[in-house]
Amino acid sequence: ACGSKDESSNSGDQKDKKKSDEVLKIGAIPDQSATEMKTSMDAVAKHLSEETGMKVEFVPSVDYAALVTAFQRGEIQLAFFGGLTGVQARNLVSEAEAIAQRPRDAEFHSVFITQTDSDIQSLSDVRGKSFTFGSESSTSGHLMPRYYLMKEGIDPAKDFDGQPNFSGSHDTTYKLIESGAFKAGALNEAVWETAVKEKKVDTNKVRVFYTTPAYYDYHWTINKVDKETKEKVKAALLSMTPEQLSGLNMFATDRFIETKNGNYEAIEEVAKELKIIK
Amino acid sequence: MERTTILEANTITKTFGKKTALSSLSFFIHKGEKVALIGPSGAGKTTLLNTIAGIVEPDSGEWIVAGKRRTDYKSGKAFAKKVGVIRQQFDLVGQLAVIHNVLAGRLAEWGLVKSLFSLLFPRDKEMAVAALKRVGLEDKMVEETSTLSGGEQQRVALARLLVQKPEIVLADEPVASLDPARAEDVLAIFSSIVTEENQTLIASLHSVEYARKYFTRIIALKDSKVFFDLPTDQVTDQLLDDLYKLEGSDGHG
Amino acid sequence: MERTTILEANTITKTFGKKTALSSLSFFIHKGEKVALIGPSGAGKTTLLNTIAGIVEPDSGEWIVAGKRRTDYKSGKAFAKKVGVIRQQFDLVGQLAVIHNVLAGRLAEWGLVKSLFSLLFPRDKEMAVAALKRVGLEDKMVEETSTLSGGEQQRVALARLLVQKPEIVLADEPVASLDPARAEDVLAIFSSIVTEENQTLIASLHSVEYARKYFTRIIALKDSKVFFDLPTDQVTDQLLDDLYKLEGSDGHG
Amino acid sequence: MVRTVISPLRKHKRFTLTAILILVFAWSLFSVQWSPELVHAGGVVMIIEIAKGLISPSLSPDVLLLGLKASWLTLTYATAGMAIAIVYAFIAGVLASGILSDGRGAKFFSRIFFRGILGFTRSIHELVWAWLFVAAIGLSPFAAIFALAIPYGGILGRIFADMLTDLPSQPIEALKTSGASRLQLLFYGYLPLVRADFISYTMYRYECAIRSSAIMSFVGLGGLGYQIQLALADLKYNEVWTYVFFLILLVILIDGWSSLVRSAMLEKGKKRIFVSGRISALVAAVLVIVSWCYINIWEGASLASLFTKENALYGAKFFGGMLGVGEESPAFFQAESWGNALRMTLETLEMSIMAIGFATIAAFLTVIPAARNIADGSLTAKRHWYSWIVFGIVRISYIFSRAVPELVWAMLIVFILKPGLLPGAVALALHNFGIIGKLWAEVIEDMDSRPVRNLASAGASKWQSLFYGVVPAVMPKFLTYILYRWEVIMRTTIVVGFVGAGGLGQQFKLSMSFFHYSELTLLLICYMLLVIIADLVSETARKSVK
Ligand SMILES: Nc1ncnc2c1ncn2[C@@H]1O[C@H](COP(=O)(O)OP(=O)(O)OP(=O)(O)O)[C@@H](O)[C@H]1O
Ligand SMILES: Nc1ncnc2c1ncn2[C@@H]1O[C@H](COP(=O)(O)OP(=O)(O)OP(=O)(O)O)[C@@H](O)[C@H]1O
Ligand SMILES: [Mg+2]
Ligand SMILES: [Mg+2]
Repeated sequence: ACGSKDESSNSGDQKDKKKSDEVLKIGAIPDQSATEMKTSMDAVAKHLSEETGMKVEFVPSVDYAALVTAFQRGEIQLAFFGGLTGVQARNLVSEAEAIAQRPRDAEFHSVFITQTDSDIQSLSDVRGKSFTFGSESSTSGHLMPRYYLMKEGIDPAKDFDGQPNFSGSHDTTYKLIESGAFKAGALNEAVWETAVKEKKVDTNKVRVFYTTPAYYDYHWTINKVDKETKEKVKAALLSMTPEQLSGLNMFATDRFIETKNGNYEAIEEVAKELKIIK
Repeated sequence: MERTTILEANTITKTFGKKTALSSLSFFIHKGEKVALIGPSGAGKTTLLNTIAGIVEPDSGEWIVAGKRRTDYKSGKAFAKKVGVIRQQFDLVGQLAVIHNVLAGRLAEWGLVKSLFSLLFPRDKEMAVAALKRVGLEDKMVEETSTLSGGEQQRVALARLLVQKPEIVLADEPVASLDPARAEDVLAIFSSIVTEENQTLIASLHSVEYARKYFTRIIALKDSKVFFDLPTDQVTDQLLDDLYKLEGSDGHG
Repeated sequence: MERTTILEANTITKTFGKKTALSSLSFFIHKGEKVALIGPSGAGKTTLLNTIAGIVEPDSGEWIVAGKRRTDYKSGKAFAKKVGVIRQQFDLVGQLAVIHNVLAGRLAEWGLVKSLFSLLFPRDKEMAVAALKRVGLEDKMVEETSTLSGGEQQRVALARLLVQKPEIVLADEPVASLDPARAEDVLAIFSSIVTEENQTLIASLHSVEYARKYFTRIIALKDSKVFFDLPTDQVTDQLLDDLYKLEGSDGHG
Repeated sequence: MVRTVISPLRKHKRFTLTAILILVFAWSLFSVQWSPELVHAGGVVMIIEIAKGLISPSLSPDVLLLGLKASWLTLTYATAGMAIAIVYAFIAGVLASGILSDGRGAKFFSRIFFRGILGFTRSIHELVWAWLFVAAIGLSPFAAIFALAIPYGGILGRIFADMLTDLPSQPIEALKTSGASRLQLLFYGYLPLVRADFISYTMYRYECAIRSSAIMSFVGLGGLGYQIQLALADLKYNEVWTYVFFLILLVILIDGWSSLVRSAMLEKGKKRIFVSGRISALVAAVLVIVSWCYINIWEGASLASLFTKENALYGAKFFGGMLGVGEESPAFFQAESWGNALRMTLETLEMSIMAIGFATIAAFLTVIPAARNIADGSLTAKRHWYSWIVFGIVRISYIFSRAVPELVWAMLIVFILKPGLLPGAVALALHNFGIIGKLWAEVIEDMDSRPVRNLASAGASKWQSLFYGVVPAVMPKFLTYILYRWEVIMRTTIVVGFVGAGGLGQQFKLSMSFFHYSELTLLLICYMLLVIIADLVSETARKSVK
């Protein structure tokens, strides 16, 4: 009785074409405070829309894997992935391509934090303590910290006080340490620095006790689209000015630079070693 | 009185596990007779009626209904024209309106579509109205059956029988749980309907008094056997005392 | 026969909405009397018994029980020593063993701890055994009550009364739904217990026959009023016919 | 003679079962190493933070508006899902009851076959269905709707079939003897007889569907759960509670409606039933139509768009992945993975037993004052001025406890308790405590009051009446409900695992995050095994106490 308005125009290629003509859906892994992501991603969407003439829309996501799946299904055309999720996504969609990153992403670090008054001084001290990662799919909140823990001879499945927790996001991680819920945790260095700068975390209570060596991390990946669109989007991202980016806490950067798929081979190696990618 | 045999029990036997409910019963019932089945609890009255109605299958023996073996009635509909059953109020679908419970007596005549349609717009309404008038309930036609009193529900079941018009009517304790006045009331209507329509009636009863007053013949069951089978006027008080006497095994201090 | 008044109805009135169940009833009952309450369905028999037992509060009027106003009995325990109630088998807790249902008659005497303990290791067991012997059920002591037959359950309820030993026994249709033999059996035991223990019995009944056989006095209720109140031997068939006669309003075709 | 042997055995059975249940519960407690360290060092701080949010929920217009929108979405998904579930349940239920088949063989086959289908569809939790649907048809509202409709249809259908087979046989036999055919029997006998029960059970399930619809967010579908999750990720507890209150309100609304419908059907107030019954039917019809229109038009989702080549492709890829296509050694062929999965399975079992144990204890301690007929003194003929206050408090705690989905409880609990089995068990217990309490209170309210009143008139005090009259009478039903809820909890364990509360669910989430599809298959097999075993055990145990 109640037909849908676009039922007729909904089949096959026609739909695909229409979609890409009409809206470019962008997404990001939900690794930080949702409100901050919304402000930042909306700003990017606005800029992209002005530059490319397309309608650009930010689709929030609640789960890393859900974003990857949506990307695989073509429901998201452009996504700000972490190192690991980017690799996962490009494994699923072979035409997808890493196009831009922040300067810092080439030399990214994770930090390990604990309470100021705790006795943890080095990575090996976390043995026997309670510990929280960020999301399961996070590069800087899980993959690389786990990698460096293993290198130190600590098996997260056995050597902590109880099973390690997955807090879901970097912001949650430092809040959990601050409240004393866990003795130690690992998170993305950029998020940590922003939190310190903006006084969202009380440095009288939390301190960093270890910083990992550098690795490649976050980057923009574009889905299977025609070449013209890809170029337009890439150019638009690279053209974002420090003014436009200032205040966007999610990125904490002043510009985006080029990147390529090959930059993330090391991450893929690590993931394979940890049996996260098979 | 006509002497046509309408119902014949042919060595009917039924056991439940170790318990024998009917042991090799045989008798004839003639058209127009009104037979009361009496006997102590557990004697087999309900089981006997159920084997006629086909609710319980006898272990051996068979019923000859209107000259044809019970098992030879292929369709339920054909059999429903011969035999109708009435028990206590539990026989009605409480959630339906009175008229639909009465019209259920017509289901044997109707196809599926007609019967579905009738749930919205009752068919053969005049028949139902006439039947309800006959039992004094024409004003309760559209009420939900479960809201009626026990006696009224019993009369609704009678109305269904009136609409169904079977040749033989089986009734299992039709007036248990009614008070004396209502019980007599229902039995009086029942008895007069059966006579008018020239039907045959077989009813189980707990009250000997009613059996004497409204029935022409009494079959007493005891321990799964026929204890006596006599015209009403030949039933003595002595026989009845023997019938209901408790056995030693059922003793108390 | 002693002439001590043990129970007095003092203009008891009760209405449910528009329906009057009891209109200004007054009478005396003497110690040792066995009173049958009879009357058509809805006459108010159950309501009357319930006002004595305190299950229904009368709108006005009061009961004087053993010289004291009903409402002046502060504790349920004290009242329970005066008045005991027995109805149909529904009064028993089916999931408990027979012995616990019987011993429930002792709850008025016991504290909480003792009664809880008794659920595991029955106390005052001899009393229960004696009472069960009296009603012929000593072998069923540990069975689950719900597995007993209707007649047996009724006798368990009697055993409870034997243990409770109230001065007045109220019974609401104690033998409805039992077959004639079992009904007489239960009434006979009941009647002899009441006489032996010098108790007073008030029972509602549907069967006039039983009322005549086992009771010393008959109070007939009709339309919420006392229709007659006579010693059993003065009750005539004419009176009974009038009592149960249907009114015109209840007519049928 | 036979009776004297059988009857103590029967009593014995109930007692034995109770003893076994207590022992099993005690065993499950050993799976947790009890120490004060189970609570995070900062757990107390967290509790305070969460409690602060509870007493001062956010009332900002933005949040309220968002809450309202999300509530509407949750309601429409639930309504649309239930509409499909009812159709499915009706058809499959009638067939599974066997009342339409004539011969023995046909009846048997139809029963086994359709009961099997109903059993399979309800054994998988709606959230798992949602995950499978999202993978197959994408983030469409239909993923949520189908995910709801399938297990709910399975549950409704089974209950419907049970109702049809458990009917009093007299009216049906009477109709049969008056010559009704099978289909005529259905419409003149079976349906009118079960109508009231079926409607009231459906209403109760509708309330559950609202909660399930809310948690569909976990796979990325919108609604209240989505907002709760976002607010939790930001640790904005005051907003979390605002959305939770929206959910509670929605549940109370449906609960109120359903008790209105139920009481109208119970009271044979003649005219009034028809009026309120018709209005309810009308409201229900309007709700269903509006929900479907909303989903089709506003959400821009249409059924036709689901059946595209792409969807078929993605679906095939996903399920191919689950079957291990293209993998050298799929997880379900590896002994090591099996060992791991079975360990998780055992943990999950322990979690579910702990959960039902905690919930039972809490409900047992509170249920007596929560029954209306005890509060108003009508059951035990004893009244106290404070009865109604206690009644109110307990009943509100029941509503609160069951209105919040176990998943949301779990998300809160993992902030307080360390990861492991305990937080999952506690979250499940918190949710089921309110359900068991409510069901039990209704058992007490519906019990035959005559024996209890007679005890009172034999001089029993209030507590004596409770232990001699109430407890023995309600115990079999209480046990039945415990077992029945345990089945449900078993199904739900996988869900609390998603948020880090341990067991199979947590592993499921990890495998999902890493796209290890063949592991998913292995875990699902273990999960289904667990559910089927739980159903069998519970059914056998329930039969034995009847
Ligand atoms: N379905 C059954 N399963 C087992 N035993 C049964 C069944 N139906 C009847 N019986 C047994 O068969 C015997 C006869 O039962 P039936 O119901 O025919 O007696 P009845 O004369 O109708 O008794 P009542 O006057 O109490 O109704 C009884 O001993 C009864 O226990
Ligand atoms: N709780 C109640 N609410 C409303 N009306 C009631 C209630 N209890 C009894 N009545 C009405 O009061 C009248 C007397 O009822 P009561 O049960 O005392 O009759 P009774 O003589 O015991 O009848 P029966 O022989 O059928 O048991 C009846 O009209 C009945 O409908
Ligand atoms: Mg019988
Ligand atoms: Mg009465």
